[in-house]
This record gives sequence, C-alpha cells and structure tokens, in this order.
Amino acid sequence: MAAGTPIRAYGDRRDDGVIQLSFTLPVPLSEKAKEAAKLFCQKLGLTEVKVAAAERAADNYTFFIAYAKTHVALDWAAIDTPELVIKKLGFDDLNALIEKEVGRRVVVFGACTGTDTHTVGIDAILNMKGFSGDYGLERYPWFEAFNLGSQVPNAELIRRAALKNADAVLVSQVVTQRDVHKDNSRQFIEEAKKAGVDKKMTLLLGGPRVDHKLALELGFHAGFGPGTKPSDVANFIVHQVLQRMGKEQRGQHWEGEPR
Amino acid sequence: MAAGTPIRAYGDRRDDGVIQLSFTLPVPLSEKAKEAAKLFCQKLGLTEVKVAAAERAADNYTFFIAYAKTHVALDWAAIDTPELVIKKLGFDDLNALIEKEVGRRVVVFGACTGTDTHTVGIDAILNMKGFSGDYGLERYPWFEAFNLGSQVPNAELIRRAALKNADAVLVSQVVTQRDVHKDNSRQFIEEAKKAGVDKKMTLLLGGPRVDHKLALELGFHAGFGPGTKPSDVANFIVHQVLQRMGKEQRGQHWEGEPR
Amino acid sequence: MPGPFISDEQVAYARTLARDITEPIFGHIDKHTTVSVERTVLRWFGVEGVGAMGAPLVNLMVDRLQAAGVLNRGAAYWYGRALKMGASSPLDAVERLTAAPLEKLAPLPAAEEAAMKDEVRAEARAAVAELKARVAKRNALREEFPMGPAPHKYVIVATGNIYDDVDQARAAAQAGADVIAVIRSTAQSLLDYVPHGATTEGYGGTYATQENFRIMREALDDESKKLKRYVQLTNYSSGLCMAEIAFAAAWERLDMLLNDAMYGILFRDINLRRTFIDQYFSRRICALAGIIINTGEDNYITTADAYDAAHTVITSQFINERFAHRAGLKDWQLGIGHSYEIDPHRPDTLLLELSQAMLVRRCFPDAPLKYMPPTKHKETDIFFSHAYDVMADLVAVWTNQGIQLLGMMTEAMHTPLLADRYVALKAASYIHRAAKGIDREFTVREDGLIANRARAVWERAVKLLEECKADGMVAAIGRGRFGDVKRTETGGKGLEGVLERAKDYFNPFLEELESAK
Amino acid sequence: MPGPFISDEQVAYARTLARDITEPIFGHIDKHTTVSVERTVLRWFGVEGVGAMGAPLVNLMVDRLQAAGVLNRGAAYWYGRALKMGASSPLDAVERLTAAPLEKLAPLPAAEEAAMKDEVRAEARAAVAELKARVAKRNALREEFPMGPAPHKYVIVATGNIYDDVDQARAAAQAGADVIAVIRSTAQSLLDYVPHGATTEGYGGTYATQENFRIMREALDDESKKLKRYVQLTNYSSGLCMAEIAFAAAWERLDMLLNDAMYGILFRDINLRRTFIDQYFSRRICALAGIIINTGEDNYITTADAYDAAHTVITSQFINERFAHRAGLKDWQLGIGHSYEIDPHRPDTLLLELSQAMLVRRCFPDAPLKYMPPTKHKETDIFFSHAYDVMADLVAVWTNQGIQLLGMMTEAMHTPLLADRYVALKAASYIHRAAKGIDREFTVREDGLIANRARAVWERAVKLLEECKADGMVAAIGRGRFGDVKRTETGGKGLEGVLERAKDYFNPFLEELESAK
Ligand code: B12
Ligand code: B12
Ligand SMILES: Cc1ncc(COP(=O)(O)O)c(C=O)c1O
Ligand SMILES: Cc1ncc(COP(=O)(O)O)c(C=O)c1O
Repeated sequence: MAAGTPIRAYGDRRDDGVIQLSFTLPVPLSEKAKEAAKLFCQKLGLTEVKVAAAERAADNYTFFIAYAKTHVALDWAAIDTPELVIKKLGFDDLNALIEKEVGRRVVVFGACTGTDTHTVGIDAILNMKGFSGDYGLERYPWFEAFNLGSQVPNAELIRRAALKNADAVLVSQVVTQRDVHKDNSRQFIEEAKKAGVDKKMTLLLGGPRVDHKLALELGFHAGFGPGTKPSDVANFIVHQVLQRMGKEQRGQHWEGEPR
Repeated sequence: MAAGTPIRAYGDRRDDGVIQLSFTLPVPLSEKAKEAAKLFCQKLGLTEVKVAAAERAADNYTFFIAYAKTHVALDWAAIDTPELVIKKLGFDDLNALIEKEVGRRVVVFGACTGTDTHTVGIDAILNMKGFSGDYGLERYPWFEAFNLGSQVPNAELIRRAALKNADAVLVSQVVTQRDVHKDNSRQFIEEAKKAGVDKKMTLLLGGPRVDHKLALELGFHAGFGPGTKPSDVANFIVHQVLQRMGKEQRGQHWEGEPR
Repeated sequence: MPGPFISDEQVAYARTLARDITEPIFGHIDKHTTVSVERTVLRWFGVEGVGAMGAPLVNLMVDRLQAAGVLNRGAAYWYGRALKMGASSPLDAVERLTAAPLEKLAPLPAAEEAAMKDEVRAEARAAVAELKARVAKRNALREEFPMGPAPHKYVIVATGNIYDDVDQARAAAQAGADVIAVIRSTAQSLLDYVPHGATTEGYGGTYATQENFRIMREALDDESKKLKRYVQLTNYSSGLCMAEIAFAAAWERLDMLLNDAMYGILFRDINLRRTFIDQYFSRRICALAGIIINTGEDNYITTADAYDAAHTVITSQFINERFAHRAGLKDWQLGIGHSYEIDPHRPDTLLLELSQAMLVRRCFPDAPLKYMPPTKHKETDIFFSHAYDVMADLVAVWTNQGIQLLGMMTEAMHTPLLADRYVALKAASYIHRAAKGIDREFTVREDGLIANRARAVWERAVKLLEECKADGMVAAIGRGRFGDVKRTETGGKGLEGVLERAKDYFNPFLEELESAK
Repeated sequence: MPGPFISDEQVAYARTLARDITEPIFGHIDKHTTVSVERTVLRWFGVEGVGAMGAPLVNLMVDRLQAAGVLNRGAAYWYGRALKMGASSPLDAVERLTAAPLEKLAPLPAAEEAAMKDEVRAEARAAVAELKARVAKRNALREEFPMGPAPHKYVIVATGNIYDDVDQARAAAQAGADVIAVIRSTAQSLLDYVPHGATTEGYGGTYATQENFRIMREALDDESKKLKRYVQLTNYSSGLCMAEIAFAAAWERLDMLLNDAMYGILFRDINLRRTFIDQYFSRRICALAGIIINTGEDNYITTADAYDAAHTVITSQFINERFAHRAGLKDWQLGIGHSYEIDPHRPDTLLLELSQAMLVRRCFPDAPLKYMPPTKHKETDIFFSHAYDVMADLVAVWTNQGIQLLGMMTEAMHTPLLADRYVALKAASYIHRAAKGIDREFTVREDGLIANRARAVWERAVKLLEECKADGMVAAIGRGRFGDVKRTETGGKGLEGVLERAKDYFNPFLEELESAK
C-alpha cells in the first residue's frame, strides 16, 4: 500500500468503511428497541446504520446485529508495534551454540501462577512433547527446564528459580476475567523486584491474551501469545543469555529460518 | 426498567458496555495489523479493546473480530419511534365492515417497481395464498387487488391505479444496494405528486429494509418491513379509507386482536 | 450412499418422458432463429465494437437486416454478401450492409452463392478453430494447476465495478474459492444487447461484457498460477442475449455458465419461444467450448414452497438434461441445479434436504450437480444464517456435489462483503474436510423418512413429466407448474426477435456445431 | 443407529474388568472416612452457619474432632454425645463439643451408647425423610411442567455474581436452555470448606454455596412455571468438598451434578484416596436424591490429544460407571461424559467424532450420556467457532445424547456473554429440529472408517482396562494413563483429611443410604 494512504475498513468496496457490530441492550424487543440500537450505533459515530437483526434474547433483552459505516481512518506509517522478531536457529544449531558460547546448560523455570490451572500452554513450551511438531525445552540437551505446574504462587516460583540461578522464568496466564492475569503479572514483577532477580533473569510472560507490547508494559522482558512455538522461546532466551554475557549486542537476532 | 435509567450494552454483566465488532482492513496480517485494529476500535471511542481474531482473508486483507467496551448510554424515554399500531379486525369482520361502512370494494394496486424483480414480498401481501397462514388481499371479497408484478415503472403503476380510482397503491422494494430503493421510492412519490394522486390515495411502501419511519420520511403514508402480514396491510388501508370518508378520526385503530 | 429409492427402470422411464416432451420443441427450434443467435454469428466472425450511439455493431447490423425483412436467411449469408461487395473487415462489412438497400439486392447466381457460402464456411471454420485454440489454452492451464477436489466452492462477487470485483475475486481465491461467479447487474437479462467494454457501475452486480470477462479471467489466471490451483470463472448465459454471452464467455475462456432452458421464461418473463431457440444455440457453444452449464431449478423454490414444489425441480432437471444432451453437452458438463431451501422452521429439514439431494444424485449419477445454499429463509441474524449454511455444506459433501455455491451469512441483507466470503469458505473447508466420505459410511434405510420422501417426490415428478408430455410444455408452464409462475407462448419479452428461418437459411457455425462430435 | 462394531460379549467383558478394577478400591473406601464426609453428616443434621472468623461451623467442629484424634468414630457419634450433654440445637451441639475436652471424655456404657445411637439414627432417618420430601417437591414440579426432549441443551453461567447469574440463567431459559450450570469460581475445588451465603465476587465463575444454589433454583422454579417447561440446575460436586456439595445440592433440589471418580485427582491434584472416598459418599447422596451425575472424561482430551487418547475416555467411562452402580446410581442417572475435541484441522473429524460418540452410545445404551462441545481447538474467530459447534450439535442429536453442553462461539476468549448463549441455543434448536431421527435413517457400515476406528479405540480401551486390573488403578494413574497427568497415591491435596474408620465408626446416613434400594 502506498505510504501515507489512510487505511479504512473494507466491506464491499475499497474504503467504504463498512463494519459489523453485535450487542445486547436490556430492553424488550420492539420498534423502539430497534430505534435505540440505531441511535446506539450513531452515538459510536457510525453512519448509514442498518440494524440488520433484532432478536428476542429474553423477555427484557434484545440482541442486535448491525452493519454501518465509519469514517475512522488510520495512518499506517504512524502505528507503532514493538514486534518481536525472532529469526531462529534450528534445534541442533541452537544446542551447539549454547555448548560453545554459553558453555553450560541454560536454566529455565516455568509455571502457571496464581489461581490459574491451565497448564496446557506452559506444558507446550516446556514439556518434551512440545507444540505442533516443535520440541519443548525439556528436549533440548543444553536446556535444563523445570515446570512447576499450576496454581503456583508467584513468590514460590521466584524462590525456586533463584535457588538454581535460573536464566529465565516463564509465567503463563490463561484466565483473564476481570484482568486477573494483569493483576497477577504485576504482582509477579513486584515479587521479582523484591527478590532482586528482575535484572538478573529474563522474565517471560505468555498466554492467549498476552502480546509482546502488553508484557513490556507489565515489566517483563518479552511476551508470547497464541501459537507460540517452544523454539521461538528457546531462541529468544539464548539471545538474552548471550547478551547478558556481553557476547552479543542487545536486540540482535540470527538471520534466516531454522533448518 | 426504571424511567430515566440510562441504557447501556450488556455483555456479561449489567451495564458493562461490551460489544462485538468485525471488520476488514486492507493490510497484510501482522502484529502491526493487529495494533492497527486496536487503534481502529479506540478511534471509535471504545475502551478495553480485545482484538480477538486477526484472520488472513487474503494476502493484503485481514479480517478482525474484536470485543470492546463502550461508554455509550441511551435515554430510553427520549427515543422517538413513530410506531405503526395496528389492532386488527379478523378476516370476516373486516369484510363486513367494508360492506357496511364503505359500501363498495376497496381497490388496491401493487407492484415491485423500478428494476426490482423480487415479487415474493408483494405477492405475499396481495396474492390469494398470502403469508404464513394469513390470506392475501385477493382473497378478501371486499378488496379488489391488482398485482402488476415486477419491474413496473413507477409512472405506469400510478397511471393504472389512477384509471381505477384506487384507494391504495403498494410499492415493494427489495434491492437496496447503494440505496437504489430510496432513489426509486422518491421517484415514485414525485410521479404521484405529478399525477396529483398523492393526497387521494394511500401510498404504502414495503420491503426488507423498509420501516414505518423511513417510509414517512420518503413521503409515503406508511411503511411495512419484514414479517408484515397481509391482514396488517388490509386493516391499515380500511382505516385510511374510512378516514378519507370522514367516518373515522385520523390515527384511530380498533382495539383488541383479530378473531 | 444415495439409496436406490427407485428402480433404474423408473429413472429410464423419466428420461423417455423428457425426450418425448422436448422433441416437439426441437421441431420448433429447428425452424427458427433469433436476433440474438444471428448477433452471435456476427460476433463469431469478429464483429466487435459499438457504433456512435454506443449500440453494439452486431445489434445495428442485425436490426438493419431485420428491418429489411431479410434476417431469416441468416446473418452469415449477409456477411458473405458484404464480403462479396468487397468488405475488407468485419467492421467494413457492417458498414456496407447498413448502407446497402438490402431489400432490393438481387439474389446471387446459384454457383456464385455456393462459392460465397463455401468461403464463409471456411472463415467460420477458422473462427471455430480459433475458439478451440483458446479453449485448449484454458484446458492446458487447468492441467498445469489442477483444481481442488469437489465440491468446488463457488462464491459470487457483485460490487458493480469490475475492478473491485477483481480485488474481491482474488481475495476469495486466496481464501479457498474454486469458482468465482461475477453476478450481473440487475435486469441485464432484459437488455436485448450485450453492453460493451469494462464497466464500473452496476446495481446488485456487474454488467456481463466480453471485456469484463477478459479482465476477470486474466486476473484469475494470474491468481491460479500464484496459488498453483486453477480457479474457475462463471457468469450468466441467460436472458435475451443467452447465445451472445455464451460465445463471449467461450472466447474469453470461462469455465462455467449459468444456463437454463426455462429460467428466462419463468423469472424474467422472456418469451418462451425465444428462450428455447436461444438456449439451444448457447448450449451448442458450451458443448464445443467444454463449458459446464449450471441449470436454475433452485430458483423455482425461491418463489414456490420448497417442500411442496420439490418434485418440480426433479421434473425440470430431466427436461434440462434432455435439452442439454440434444445440444451435444456431455454429462460432465451438466451442473444440474438444486438447493437447500426448505423452511428451517419445519421439523426434519436436514432429512428432507438429504432426501432431495440424494434423489437428484440417484437420477444423475454422472453429472457434477450444482448445489445452492439456503437463500429465501435466511435470517438477518448472521450467526443463525451461518449455522444454517453449514448444514448445506454438509449435504453438499455428503451427496458429492460437483459445484457448491457457498451460503453467505449476510444473504438476507446485502451482496457479500469480502469478509462474508472468507467466513463461508473457512466453514465449508472445515465441513468438507471433516465429512468427506460420509456417503460411504452409511447405508440409507429404504423404510425411513428419507427414502419415503424421495419416493413421494419422485412420484409427483413423474406425474408432472407425464402431464408435460400429454399436454405439452407450453400448457404446463401456462398452468404455473414451475416456480408458481404462469407464462404463455406468445407473452413475455423478446418474441419480436424470433424469426422463422427461410428455406435457404444459412448458419455455418450451427453446421459446425451440430457436426462436431 | 450406532453399529454393533463390537459384540455384546466384548462389552460385558469390559464391565467385568471394571468391576475387578474397582473392587480393591472399595476395600479401601469401606475402611476410611474423610473430613468432608463427616462435615456432610453434620450438615445433614442441620449444622449450618459460620463461626466468628467466617469458617463454617461444620469445619470448626470436624477440625476440633480431628485435632482431638476422635473423628475416626464418626461425627455422628460426637453429635450424639453432644445431644446427650444436653445440646438443644445443632449449633448448641457444636459449641458444646468444641468446648469439651473430647480426648478425655469417658466412653458411654454400652446400653446408653446403643440408645444414643438409636436416637441419632432416628434423627438421621428424619433428616433423610426431609431430604426426600424436598426431592419429591422437585419431582412434582418436573412432572407438572415436563422438560423438553433430549438432547437437553445445557449452558453455563459464570459471571461471578449470583444475582447476575440469575439474570443470565433466566434469559438462557427463555432462549431455550434445558439445563443451567453455574460455573464455580476458579480453584474452589481446592478449598477444604464450602463458602457460605450468597456471593457476588468470583473469578471465572461463582462460588458454589448452598445459598447460591437456593437462590438460583428459586429463580428457575419461577421461570419453569412461566415457561411451562422445567429448567434443570446443575453445579459441581468435585474437589475437596465433593460430598458436602452433593448434600447441599440435593437439599436445594438441584437436578444434576458434575461428579467424577477421577477428575479431582487428575485435574486438581487432589489426593487419590481422598477423592475415591468422597466420591462414593457423594454418589450415594446423588442416588438417593435422584440427581443425575455428569462424569468428566471430556477433560482428559483437553490435556491429552483427543485422537490419541480416545480410548482412555472409554476405559474411564466403564470405571466411572462401576463406581456409580456401586454407589446405588441407576443407569438413567449416568450422564457419562465425552466430547467433540479432535483437532478440526485433521481430515475426517466428523466421521471420527461420530465413531467415538456411537461407540459410547453402543457401550452405554441406557445412560443419558453427557456430550461436551469442542473447547480446546476453538478459535477466536467466532464464526468458525460457531460452525464447529454446529457439528457437535449434529453428533449430539445423531447419537441421542441426553445432555448436551452447548459450545460457545467465544469459548477461546471469555466466559459466555448473554448473546453467546442465545446464539448457541438458536443454532442447537435448529440442528435438533432438522436432524432428529437421523440415527434411524442410516445403518453404519461395518467395513467403513467409522466402524474400524471404533474397533481400534475399543481394543486399546480394553487393553488399558486390563492394565488397570493387572497393576491397579494407582499404578495406571501413576503412569499418566488418563489425561497425560501422573499422580501418586499419597501425593496431592487433602490426604490429611483421610482417616481410617474406628472399629465402632458410626455414620447413620451411610447406613440409610446403603440400605436404600
Ligand atoms: C483446556 C481448558 C481447561 C482445562 C485445563 C486443563 C489444564 N491442565 O490446562 C480445564 C478443563 C481443567 C479447565 C478449567 C477451567 N477453565 Co478452562 N479452558 C480450557 C480451554 C478449553 C483450552 C486452553 C488450552 O489448553 N489452550 C491450548 C494452549 C496450547 O494454548 P495457550 O494456553 O494459549 O498456550 C499457548 C500460548 O498462549 C503460549 N503460552 C501460554 N503460556 C505461556 C507462557 C510462556 C512463558 C510462553 C513463552 C508462552 C506461553 O504458548 C502456548 C502454545 O502456543 C480454554 C478455551 C480455549 N479454547 O482457549 C478454556 C478457558 C481458558 N478456561 C476458562 C475458565 C474460566 C476455566 C475455569 C476457571 C472454569 C471454572 N470456573 O471452573 C476452570 C478452572 C481453571 C483455573 N482455575 O484456572 C476460560 C477463561 C476465561 C477468561 N478469559 O478468563 C476459557 C477461555 C474458557 C471460556 N471461554 O470460558 N479449562
Ligand atoms: C428470492 C430471491 C430472488 C429471486 C426472486 C424471485 C421473485 N420473483 O421474487 C431471484 C432468484 C429471481 C432473485 C434475483 C436477484 N436477486 Co434476489 N433474493 C431473493 C432472496 C433469496 C429472498 C427474497 C424473498 O423472497 N424474501 C421473502 C419475502 C416474503 O420477504 P420480503 O420481500 O421482505 O417481503 C415481506 C416484507 O418485506 C413485506 N413487503 C415486501 N414488499 C412489500 C410491499 C408492501 C407495499 C408491503 C405493505 C409490504 C411489503 O411483506 C413481505 C411479507 O412479510 C433474497 C435474500 C433474502 N433471503 O432476503 C435475495 C436478494 C433480495 N436478492 C438480491 C439480489 C442482488 C438479486 C439480483 C439483483 C442478483 C443479480 N444481480 O442477478 C437478482 C435480480 C433481481 C432484480 N432485478 O431485482 C440481494 C439484494 C441486495 C440488496 N440489499 O440490494 C438479496 C438480499 C440477496 C443478497 N444478499 O445478495 N432473487
Ligand atoms: C439460470 C440463471 N440465469 C440467470 C440468473 C441471474 O439472473 P439474471 O441474469 O436474470 O439477472 C440466475 C439466478 O440465479 C439463474 O439461475
Ligand atoms: C467432573 C468435573 N468437576 C469439576 C469441574 C470444574 O472444575 P473445578 O470445580 O475443579 O473448578 C469440571 C470441569 O469440567 C468437571 O468436569
């Protein structure tokens, strides 16, 4: 797309601004309710509002589906995303590199902390089996991975990691209702600071509603969202270790795709 | 609901303001695209934006699904809808009333005008068979209904109706792309004015994207949307005839449901 | 597996009835031509372009011939005469003929006429060869980049602007579409000419023009190469220009065409005689060009009730099949139409739809079949609408449809947005992947609702075929037997474009087409 | 129809294995009790309310008895002693016992003890009668307003606030839900007490409390009357308070409970011994109260791969069934769990899911079965997610599931919004209406993918049953055979709450329950 061209929503034709919405209003289904839905969309700044469907979800709730146009336009060039670029080494190459450059096994600790019991995600990263054909960290001979499981208190995870002088700590957060994941993550960072490990270890956050930007905001060194592969995490951690050792510049990454 | 209470969207809890959106942006799928989608929602005034899904609709198009909160609140009492209240007489009673009070058959003409060929809707109102178990106007012995079919020029419909001194003219409009239905309806009203019948006959508009309010705005006497039954239309027309005859006050309707 | 439900003899009997029904119509077809057929002839000779007022040259020329009362000898004859007059190009031929007082032109001596006809025949043969070469090019591309497995996922684009359509078609192809249909602007069926050039303003669709065909096919060729999967293109050979569009489509290497023996009559109020003649010539072209036709029985049950009128679909399919075979189409070219249209508020609709689709499969085992999704009972609730479409996806893969139009969740609102197609394609891919082969897993019970319903529909279908045979198609159509629409033989648009052929009617393309094996 | 796939003898053999596997566990169960079982006994006597610090009185009392080392005689015994001491009310009894130096209390003379026990037995019998009366009231309402046909559409509410839950439950009932499940706040399983009173703050769900049960059942009674269709209520009898919750649910007239013999062990790391004992008592209560239990095999394939671990579901179902029968539950009460969880990116998933569901139906022809929708492979693309759920709706009606959890299109994001439930209910109603009876239309072929897969899964399921029999359940669980999770006999939470029963252990409710036919 040409630089500087504003970006608009595309429904049927370029820049027509068409979007779809659905929402429920606590009113009984009626003509008046439909008018309310239209007003609702107009108050969102939408034009040419078509309240497509008004469904009687219950005696006092109506579910609406609307299509409308918006004038919202975005300046693509101005959008700032701290994107996590990971150009990866393959399994063998990465292990060889650790052996040669780090000279010892890289130690990582991970858990699903707080009240969260969703271990499938952290298991996918740490366990032998890994995720969609990509081996987990336990499988790397040059990693030493400890998976503490679920419902682990933040302080406990940090304590255990500190005991082993871990290189990285991995926190998984899956339940996000009323931002419990953010609260718990902030608490983790506080504990890490209290224990004085926040500068020494690489702190990683992951989960279905995590992205790199959010993780940085919360005080982690990186964030990993849905679809993350263990090798992404392994590569990122090794970079961090090398950087801490002064063997590599900050922000560096290997070119090319893993073999 | 208590009068004066502002109405807000209801997702999981009362007044949480949660709504769902989907839209396509003309950008390739990437982290930056997701950030763009988030900004897009924020520009709509939404908060706590969760870009749930970013789907690669094509190489240069990404389809987004988002959930977010809005502060929009509506004042229910202030919403104004010209609602078409039709308390109906049943088939036999209505016929008997026409016989007694009008003393002649009520004449109606209908068509799908302009380039529109969607006759199913106007047929549902006019033909014998009717719609969802409700007889069409042709079936009423005290109605004389002419269905001119589809693709009828507006002027032609008016000409034919005028020849028979019709009581009502029914226009159906189904195709609405780029507001062709509105353009065509306006043109119909112009023609009706030109022919001087706009004050003499009841002009009705119907179709899936028609509502009473829109029809009034366009200059019709009433509008009928999806789900209209022939008996709704029959009752409305008879009222109009009686009102034109001075036998009934404007805006009157029969109480109770039809037998 | 679709059951037997009925015996092979019963199916064969229906075919005999269809033959008997259509034979008298061929008696009529063989004696007539139409302005549209003659315009097609001229197009094939290479008469392109539009006149001063924007009217296509072929229209100017044919109108001229008709006004002069000489069109019944065939436009090819007059084209030959123009060449004789020294015309140096098709365009030049048009000018000469338009200028000449044709009524007064003396007949040629027999030998000269024969020589002229031979010359014209040679030119026609060359033109046919060129068409075949273009088709061969298309087929080569298809072989290089094989298509995905059936059911082929068919989606429409309908922005009104061919360039927007290209954008949307490319996106759809990338999202998994196997067939792109460019929907025509509303009421193009009623135009007695084919608009010219690239167009950017249509309502509810984009004008079908040869240039639009070319632009879209070029884009899809490009996309097919990128995706390494051939993406098919289809349009409408319907309405008053059925044959001309078939030619333009064949020339521009389209893969399919909506083409029905009765659709124009019933749904566009196009004259019955005109339609039967035009469809024959258009189908001859499709047969030659290896174009798959899609018939329009699904339309019947958007006006009539899908449960009550189910048998009319079957009846019409046999008639459409016979018309198609008679025009030289092979079974693999018969995208016989049917659809998932029974009111979803009724009970047992999945069973009823399976019954109908299985019955169609049972009757036409070798045809690809074209399956339409629900449309009439679609709701504006897009989530329900999507769930409803998914069931049609299932029936399509279950009954091995060759071509499956994907339902759009916004069907009850507007022509599809880019995202609507994406959503439909993703769901259909899932269902096809999840359920492929389900027909081989189950045996349908001959004493169940599905089988009983199939037999009941069959019985009524055969009765209607018998009625059509006994009283003639015209009478049956007159009684509103198809789609609840009544038409008469001399009513409707376009009858003035039908002419009885002169004894010495000359149409070298028809000769070529009819002699092709 | 679900095939035979396997012979009746094979199915009977699996049942024998399940019996042999569970018998040793009953040896252990019959010798032990737990704090939770004893708290249940006290609750049943009417000990309600919380102490000064918010701890439930039953906890205070049982902890006291345990601290004193005398709980192994049974809380009922001490309750009797308190009465003897002159306690005027259950509350008073708690106070007296908490105050008394139990360790030092002299044993009663034999006759007096017998008399006391008889008195306590009488009181227990009265309490059981009262519970039965409450259940009868529920059953009367069910008869007055018959439920809709199966599959019963089951949806969850999970706002965290019981009053919001009521709002959402009423809306769901109006939109067609047959069963409302109030999801518990995250990690309630791990609380070794049942929270008290109405609660308004939970994460990912609402605390299961007796008062919350009452509030919700009252609202649903009201809604059932309005709708003239009984709406069922369910909650979780799982975790460290399995038995207490079963009691509270029975008392408050709930209709179903999630209750599994192994769920707590595997997914909550609750001690294995504790779980087996608690589940037995909880199931005895369910048996008495006519509560349908829902087992949790579906959970296995959210951690293990659904294709690879399909057989573990079958194995566990036989074990769960045996545990249930042993606790007096009838087949109609066995909502045996399974689910539609195979990765939809694989081919043939509809066939594989049908195979699995049919196999389950084949093994448990008389159980209602509880079917879970896809969850693990749900996408945040709500449209795809909805289409995916619709296929589970189809399998549910095809295999005559008694109870069907409806998939939510926002499953991969958040607990359901009001609209999500509406959308799911509307789609499921459509699919049920459209496809009901499809099982009677088709015969599954014994040589197809479905049948072969069913037999392959069966074979592995039987092997695993044989392994469990040979090496014991503990060993099998230790090897991670179920849900890829490994647990040990003495690991996990709550072992400290397990006690060997004293020789003169007294539990009049257990006596009542075990003697009920
Ligand atoms: C499986 C599952 C369960 C299983 C968990 C089993 C287990 N041992 O993990 C069971 C059945 C026990 C369960 C229980 C509950 N669940 Co649950 N569950 C799910 C489900 C279906 C799938 C989650 C999953 O496994 N995804 C697959 C993994 C591979 O993806 P992932 O976690 O995103 O991980 C990937 C990345 O995010 C990343 N990643 C993740 N963590 C980390 C960490 C690091 C450091 C890195 C680098 C990367 C990384 O890498 C992974 C691989 O790519 C989801 C719905 C869904 N489809 O998402 C609901 C869901 C997560 N559950 C939910 C809830 C509410 C619960 C309960 C609280 C319900 C209740 N009240 O009882 C309970 C209790 C759980 C608790 N206390 O935490 C909600 C959460 C709502 C919210 N947003 O807050 C969901 C979304 C369902 C819903 N719509 O309501 N659940
Ligand atoms: C059936 C149908 C057809 C049939 C029409 C057959 C016929 N003779 O009517 C066929 C197949 C021929 C057809 C063709 C086309 N169609 Co069409 N068709 C539909 C379809 C599936 C159903 C419409 C219908 O019959 N509804 C049932 C009736 C009973 O409902 P109704 O019209 O709303 O009528 C009710 C009320 O509105 C009211 N009412 C209606 N009129 C009036 C008038 C008065 C006076 C009163 C009082 C009440 C009243 O009462 C009725 C009963 O309650 C819709 C999609 C959909 N599901 O809505 C598309 C749809 C309407 N078609 C569409 C299009 C674009 C076309 C074409 C233009 C496509 C093309 N380019 O070829 C063509 C050409 C049609 C043309 N020139 O107008 C679009 C319109 C898009 C838009 N909003 O502009 C739709 C929405 C499909 C889509 N999503 O793209 N179509
Ligand atoms: C056979 C056939 N032709 C044409 C059309 C399109 O309509 P028209 O070209 O008449 O606008 C259809 C629509 O479904 C059809 O089925
Ligand atoms: C048997 C069973 N118990 C309980 C639960 C709920 O989880 P918990 O109560 O452990 O939070 C589930 C979840 O699916 C379950 O299947």
